[in-house]
Amino acid sequence: MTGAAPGGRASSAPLMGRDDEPTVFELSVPGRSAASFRRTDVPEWTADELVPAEHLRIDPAPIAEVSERDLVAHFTRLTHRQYSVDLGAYPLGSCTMKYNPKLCDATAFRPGLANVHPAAPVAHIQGWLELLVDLERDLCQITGMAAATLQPPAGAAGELTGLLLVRAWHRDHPPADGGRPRTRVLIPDSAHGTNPASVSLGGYHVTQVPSDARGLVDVAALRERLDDDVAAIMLTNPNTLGLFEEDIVEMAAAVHEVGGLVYYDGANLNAILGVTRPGDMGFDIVHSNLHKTFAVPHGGGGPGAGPVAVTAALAPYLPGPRPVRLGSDADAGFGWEDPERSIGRVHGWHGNALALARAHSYMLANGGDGLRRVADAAVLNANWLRHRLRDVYDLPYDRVCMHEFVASAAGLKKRTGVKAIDVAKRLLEEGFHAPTVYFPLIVEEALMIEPTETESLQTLHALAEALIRIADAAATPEGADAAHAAPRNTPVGRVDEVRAARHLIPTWDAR
Amino acid sequence: MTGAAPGGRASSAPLMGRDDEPTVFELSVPGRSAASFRRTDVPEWTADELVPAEHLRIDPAPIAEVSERDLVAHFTRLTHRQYSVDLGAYPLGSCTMKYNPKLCDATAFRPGLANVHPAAPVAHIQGWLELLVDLERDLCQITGMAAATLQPPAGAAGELTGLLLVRAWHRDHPPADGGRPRTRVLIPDSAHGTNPASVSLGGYHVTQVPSDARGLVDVAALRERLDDDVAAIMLTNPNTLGLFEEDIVEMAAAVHEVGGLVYYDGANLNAILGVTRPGDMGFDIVHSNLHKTFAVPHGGGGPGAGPVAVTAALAPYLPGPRPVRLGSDADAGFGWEDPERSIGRVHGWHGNALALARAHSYMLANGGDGLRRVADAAVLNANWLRHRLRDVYDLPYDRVCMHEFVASAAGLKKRTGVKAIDVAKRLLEEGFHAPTVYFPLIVEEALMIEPTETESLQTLHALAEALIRIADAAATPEGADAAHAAPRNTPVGRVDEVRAARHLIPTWDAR
Amino acid sequence: MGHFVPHTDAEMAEMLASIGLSSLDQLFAAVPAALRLASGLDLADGLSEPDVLDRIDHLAARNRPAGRDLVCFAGAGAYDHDIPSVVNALAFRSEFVTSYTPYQAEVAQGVLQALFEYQTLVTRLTGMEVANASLYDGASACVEAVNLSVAATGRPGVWVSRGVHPHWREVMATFAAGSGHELRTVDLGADGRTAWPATPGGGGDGTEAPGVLVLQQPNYLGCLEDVAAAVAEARAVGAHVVVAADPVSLGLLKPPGDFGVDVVVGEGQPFGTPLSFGGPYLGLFACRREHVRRLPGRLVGETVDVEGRRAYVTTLRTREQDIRRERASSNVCTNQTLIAVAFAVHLAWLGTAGLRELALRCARGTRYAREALLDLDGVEPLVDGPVLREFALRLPAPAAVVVERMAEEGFLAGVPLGDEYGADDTHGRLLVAVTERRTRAQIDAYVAALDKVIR
Amino acid sequence: MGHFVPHTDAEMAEMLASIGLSSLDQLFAAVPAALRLASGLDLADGLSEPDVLDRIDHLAARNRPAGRDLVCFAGAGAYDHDIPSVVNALAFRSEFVTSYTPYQAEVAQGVLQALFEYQTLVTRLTGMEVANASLYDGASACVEAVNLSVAATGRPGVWVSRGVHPHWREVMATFAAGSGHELRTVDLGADGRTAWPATPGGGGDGTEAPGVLVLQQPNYLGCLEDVAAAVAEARAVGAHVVVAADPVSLGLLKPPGDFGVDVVVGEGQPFGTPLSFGGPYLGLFACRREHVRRLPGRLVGETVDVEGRRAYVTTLRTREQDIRRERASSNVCTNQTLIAVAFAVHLAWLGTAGLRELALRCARGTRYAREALLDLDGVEPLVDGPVLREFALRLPAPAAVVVERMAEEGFLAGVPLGDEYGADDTHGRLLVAVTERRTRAQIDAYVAALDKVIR
Ligand SMILES: Cc1ncc(COP(=O)(O)O)c(C=O)c1O
Ligand SMILES: Cc1ncc(COP(=O)(O)O)c(C=O)c1O
Repeated sequence: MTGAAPGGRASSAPLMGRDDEPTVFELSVPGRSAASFRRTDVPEWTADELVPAEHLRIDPAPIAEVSERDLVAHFTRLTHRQYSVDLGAYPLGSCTMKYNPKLCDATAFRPGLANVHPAAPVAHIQGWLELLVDLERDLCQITGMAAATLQPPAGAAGELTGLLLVRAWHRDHPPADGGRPRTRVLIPDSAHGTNPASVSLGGYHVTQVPSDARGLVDVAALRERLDDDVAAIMLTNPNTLGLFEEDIVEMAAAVHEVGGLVYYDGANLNAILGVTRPGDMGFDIVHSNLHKTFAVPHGGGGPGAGPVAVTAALAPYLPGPRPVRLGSDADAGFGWEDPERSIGRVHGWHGNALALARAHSYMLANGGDGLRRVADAAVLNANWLRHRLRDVYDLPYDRVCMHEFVASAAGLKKRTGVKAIDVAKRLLEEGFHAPTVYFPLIVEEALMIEPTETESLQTLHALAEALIRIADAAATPEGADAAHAAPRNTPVGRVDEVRAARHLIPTWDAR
Repeated sequence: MTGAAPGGRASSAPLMGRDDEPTVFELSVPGRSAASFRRTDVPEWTADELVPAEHLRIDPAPIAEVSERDLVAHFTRLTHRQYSVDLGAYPLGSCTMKYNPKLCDATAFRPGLANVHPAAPVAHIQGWLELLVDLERDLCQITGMAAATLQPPAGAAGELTGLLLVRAWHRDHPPADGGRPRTRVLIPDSAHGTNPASVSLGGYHVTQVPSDARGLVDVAALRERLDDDVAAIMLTNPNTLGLFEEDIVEMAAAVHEVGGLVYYDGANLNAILGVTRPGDMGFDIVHSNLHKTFAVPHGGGGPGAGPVAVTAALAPYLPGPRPVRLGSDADAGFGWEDPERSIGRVHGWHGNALALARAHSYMLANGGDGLRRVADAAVLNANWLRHRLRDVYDLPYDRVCMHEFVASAAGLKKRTGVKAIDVAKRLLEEGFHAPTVYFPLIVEEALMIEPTETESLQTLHALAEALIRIADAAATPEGADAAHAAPRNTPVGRVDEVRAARHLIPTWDAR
Repeated sequence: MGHFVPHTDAEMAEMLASIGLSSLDQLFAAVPAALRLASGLDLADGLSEPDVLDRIDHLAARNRPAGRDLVCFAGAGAYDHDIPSVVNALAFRSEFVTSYTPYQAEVAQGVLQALFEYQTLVTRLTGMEVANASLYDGASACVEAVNLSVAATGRPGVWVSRGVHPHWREVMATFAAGSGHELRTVDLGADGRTAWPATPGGGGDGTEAPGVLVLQQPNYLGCLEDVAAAVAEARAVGAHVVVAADPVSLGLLKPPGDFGVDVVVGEGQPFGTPLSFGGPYLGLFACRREHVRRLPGRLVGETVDVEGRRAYVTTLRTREQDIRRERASSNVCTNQTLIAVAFAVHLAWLGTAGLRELALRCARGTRYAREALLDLDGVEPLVDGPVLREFALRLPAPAAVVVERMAEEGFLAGVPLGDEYGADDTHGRLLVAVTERRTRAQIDAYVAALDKVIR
Repeated sequence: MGHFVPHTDAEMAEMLASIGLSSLDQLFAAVPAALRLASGLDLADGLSEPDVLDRIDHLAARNRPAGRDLVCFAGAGAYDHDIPSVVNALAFRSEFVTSYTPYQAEVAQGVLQALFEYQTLVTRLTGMEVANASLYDGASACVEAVNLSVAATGRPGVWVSRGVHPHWREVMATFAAGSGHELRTVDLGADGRTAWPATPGGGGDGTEAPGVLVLQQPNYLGCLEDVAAAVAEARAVGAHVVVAADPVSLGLLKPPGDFGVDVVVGEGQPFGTPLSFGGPYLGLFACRREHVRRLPGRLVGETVDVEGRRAYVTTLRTREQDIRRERASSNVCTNQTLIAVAFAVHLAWLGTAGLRELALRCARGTRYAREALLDLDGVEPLVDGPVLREFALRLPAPAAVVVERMAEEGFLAGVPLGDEYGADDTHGRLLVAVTERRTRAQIDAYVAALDKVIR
């Protein structure tokens, strides 16, 4: 018998036992296999006959050698070691971990969508094109913009697309005096990390704008940084503190005044659906995270979709080809069109199409009224929870928030030694996913909490109780110790991150 | 706030926490709802306008009032509290808990199968009829019979169908001397409980036949019980001890001699696929448990399918309507036919059709050669495991077995006080489902173990190690105590069955 | 082939050796040589996964499923309802699909709790006190109900309304051959309701008092039965009443429990299960608590574990065949648990208001369609009683022909009614069902097509 | 509508009251009045679930998916492979689908371990040492590889073979506008391989030495490239080599790692992902260990928990944008984890022998189809090199017209090639792919149809 691990033993935590789950490589036995191939009656030439010797692999690529039964058991057990929205609340700030309706899954599995080749001729893809055109129209309506590209596969990709739009715009609108091209993009200190990273990839330099005591962009500081070297400003509104940038109109105008463009990071769009629109605030470019606001599931890290919508002035720069309705006639059909001054493709094909279809179904299901109710409930939930926690955690910006709020464990830490990360780990023990911690960077020991609209009052209540219990328990030395030792009822205990980085084991073969 | 339980809290065991999972009723909040209905534009008459007052419900039926999100979370968490083949080995003797290939699931979800109305005209169901005809043909080939009904929805239903066939046969073949109708059916003492229960429902009386020291039917005792009052004998072969009834030909002949029929309980067919056939052994009626041998998943208790195949002589008695090929021409098409002397319908429609389709895919995937390999591996696995355990557990019938074997914890119990049930519960702690316990009734402290062919050698090895560890540990008082206290790492600990029966709470409202 | 056997040939050899055998054939030494298949099974060779699915697709393509191309107005016990996506997403999770009957409760709380919730839902729907964890289908549930009632009353007479689904009555007749029950079919009146004999038993007509009366609500022709009347009749002679109730209708109708019936059975397909060519469906079974020891099949009860935590377990197991054997309340072992879970998910998704709304929408569509159809020349009601989701028509052409022609127009027009509902050479009889899926546009198109087809 | 918001109106009112507000509008007091949408969004009203799915079905019916009615011979970076049922059954379990990036490792071991296994599989396939946890698609992986190489070599010159997918080159060009990379396209020779300039940099042609050479294997025309030659050229000037490798081909071909390339990228779609109208697909990214600190995206590493149990966690996080911000190795945050899980399941299902068999079957079908097509009058090879799963033809009619006519015959004939591959007024250029799904009968029918169509 090979020393392979037993695929049929379910002793890995949590259903029974506290063992590791063996890797698929440990389950492998030479010669074992699950594969089967269809009968084709094609002549059975050998590899030697088909591939010149200098190209041919000598040994087959070592994959894994498992039975279908063991493969199924292995991955099924892995799912039992994984938290998810479908198991419970996931109040990760900035991530909008709402319930992902099953009807959107059903959409994504329709063979008439899923089995279409991306290079199929236009006559074969009329349904897809119409879907994309409809989605673009609805996104423009929601954001208050004129046109959009659906290609960017995630928020960060949308940001970079936006910055390339900024670049192309400025290329075509050089300083009247023939001066040098703009080099800087302004970003608030509360911004998400993708913003500055995208700025660099867009070929710009980051200039940080501080927040003021209100937790909003410091308008005076912003003005100080404005000159004709500024290509754009990137903002999210509500910002990452969950606060609405009340001076947004003034800020946008100020940036426009120096010839800069105003970019909207749509990660927080959920809060303002049907309430207000980035376009009306003065934004020129808006990306949306469909995997947040529009319920595309996060898939353990992706895929998402990050369409970018723009004003009419910027529309000619959008990536191409774009799906378009061919004329105003209802039967005119749909086709592709390359925008006049397109920055070019930003995706190998047409973006994360099936994710776009999911988002489209979600929007159809909600409609205008439903989306507004989403915003109402998301904001109400956040405020209710903020209220419940205000006596227990520090709330550096304790006023009506939007879809999320940022609490701080700084006081708790000072009093008890229990930090934000400990609160997070204790919350796992209580049956909830943790909030986002240590972000935004401007709040010490930040606990960024976004309940989303799909959690009920009862769930919020339980979550609040748990957070209060955690803080209360931290007051005793045993309680504080327990918090440091948390979590203890999860498939594994607290994980050694330092060791992972110091003794890097990135693959099974590197052990 | 209503006192409803929080749907978004995942603290029920096992992923995090050790709480109960609230019922869907506890998650309910008046007025909450997940439902939505399509737009139909049908006039919106009120209930009063549609239903006479004397029929109309006064209050709506109280169901549950949950959001879709909470519903999803609730049922998803329930699945985390449930063991399954897809999580690990399930060596339940007599149950043939093999891996259920995912391709068979894919079959059952084909809209062209799943959305067909059972009363659709024959022209609409040619594909279904062909599938059923093919399946019947293959089942007949496998069992060595002439024709089959696919209507019985489970093994027990098949048994009763078989007994009604017996009854109809004898009605048409009365004693030459005009004597009284036969009243008895013979059943070995090792038989499954459905056999005697079915006999009663078939209007017969059970006469039990003892097993001999070999663990086989005592042929002499059988002969003693044979006379012209015997309508039939019901046997499974291999029998429930996992042993092949070596005298089957002789036994069948003896029963035939007195005019009785010979019924095959196909629960154990897995062992002999492609090796030998009930028809060749002398059986007249054979039911198959497609949810055992042919990988229809058990669904937490069902649905299954229990087709009954018969000799040519009995074919005219089969339930109708039967799917048939209309003539020998390849394009002749398919239709329904009522057997000449049919006992009538045994199912509201055509049996568990989608389960039949699953089994058909499984047979197609395996083919004749594959099914034989199933038997080989199933029997090999059982024997390998029997060997590994022979020094640790009693093996009342320790010789080459078929697909399963029955060990006994009688010696262990005597030595340590640890019983079969304790072994079972300890095995849960070790990451395996338990074997069948206390069945068959003729073995004390029975542990009936059927590994099935889809478990690997590595899994068998781990299972053996676990069973040996359990027995070894029982030798110490602490070990024995641990066994009595098992399981301790499962979502709930040992369950109080006595209380459940004494203080019956069959519904949430009965609490 | 055998893609599902993990063993390599080397492992098989090693395993054989370790148990002292040298060939696989030796494993089967106990099988007499004469019984061994000389040349294996005469079956086709195994197919790869894609080849199997191609074959299945080939077969599926030769069916005409209900859908866009064949708009379904057929019912007769199998209904074309919308099934929300959550049903497949939840009920078909592999833990539910690939687990066995919950024999080891400690690792089966998922299935057990789901069944406990299902049982509760069935009692709430029907107004009864106890429900089991499912039976095979409506027909088998009806048989089991009769078995219970006959055993309880000690009287073998079973009076069955002709309004009970003909297939169910056939199944009852089939099984009566074993149980010895004496079935008598009771006709419907012109109002579409069962016309129970005036003096059931003990009367001048020489019949014995029945043990049980069985009726369906709404009945096979779609008409609402007078349950109270049946109960009154039965009570007069100490008989049980079994009602086969459509679960959708219970969204609007008074629950049978309110009338004091003994057993309520039903076909659970409308919640969570597609048409499925007739199976697997779901036998609903609920009864009064006093009958619980005769309950067929499995029953889940709430209890506690050793630490006092709430837990669920199958209970009153001494009724069951594996313990009681020939004296068991039923022979049922494998049931339809998974379908019961789907039922529970669908019903919970609907919720209290949604269930009512669903029933209301069916009733509205039914009325709209029925009125429009009766406006057609030559189309008449077969019976007159009030209906809910289904109704019977008399047509100027044979029903089978109408169904055939309507299929060309893109409709599954309904289910032809058998001769027992009024054989008549010049007219056809068709049972038409309208669920909440049917839009006004579809109904209008159906009516127009029928008008064309019967000319 | 809003079927996904659980709150009843009463609860909303109660919640508002408990935080001292009296209307929902007050929640938005911070939004200046001038910015408030007066009359809501101008969108259609919300639809019920079945209405949404009807609309989707309506749209889907206006597409022609690959399948029985349109047998797919198109590739060009998107391939029609058989996907075993296990992929959907496992990768799309809701724990994988509805979880976030594994920030809390203790409750994310499922995703983390799956990614660890994925990373291992990618390194085994490519012969590299480290792989990340996925990027958006092949094109974006290629861009990231170039970013890494330019940063590592400090030289902005990027020489890209014309054999790299045209869309990928377009994407590289788009992003080069920001990064300032200097792209130069290197032509293919008549043998279908990249004809690298004899003296790459420092030569007499005034070009600077490039930082990186980028080629695709097999290339866009399906031809096998000489990776060793590219590496030799690059090494001579201290440049990196990035190979965009098709993962299926790696079942038969020498892994790029064996040639000492720096980064291997690829499009992971062929394993586990249907054609999907082009997305979500999967960017494969693997490199040598020395480059790990420049690795874009997430990386999962093995470690232990406090009790010493094996555990997985995202690691070397200081490369990432949320920590390193404008100096991050990349801006990628959300990636394609779920698609990576599907890839891992499919590949593990195939296994070592199965992967080789799959590649072999593609190569066989390709050879069979290519030979038969080249036998047709007027059909010629566009280039001559050895191929594996795809090949380019010169046809006597414009490719778009051929594709259109072939669609009437039931085939998606292939993907027309752009002018850069030999513009020519009288001939068409078509790229044809043959996967293991294509039977001899389908290929024969395709050849016959093409013969008819080009006449
Ligand atoms: C505020 C903010 N901006 C941008 C992003 C980046 O989006 P993505 O992860 O889709 O690239 C995120 C997501 O984490 C975010 O929260
Ligand atoms: C030997 C034997 N006979 C009959 C049966 C009854 O089959 P079913 O549960 O399908 O009714 C079983 C199943 O448990 C069995 O093991």
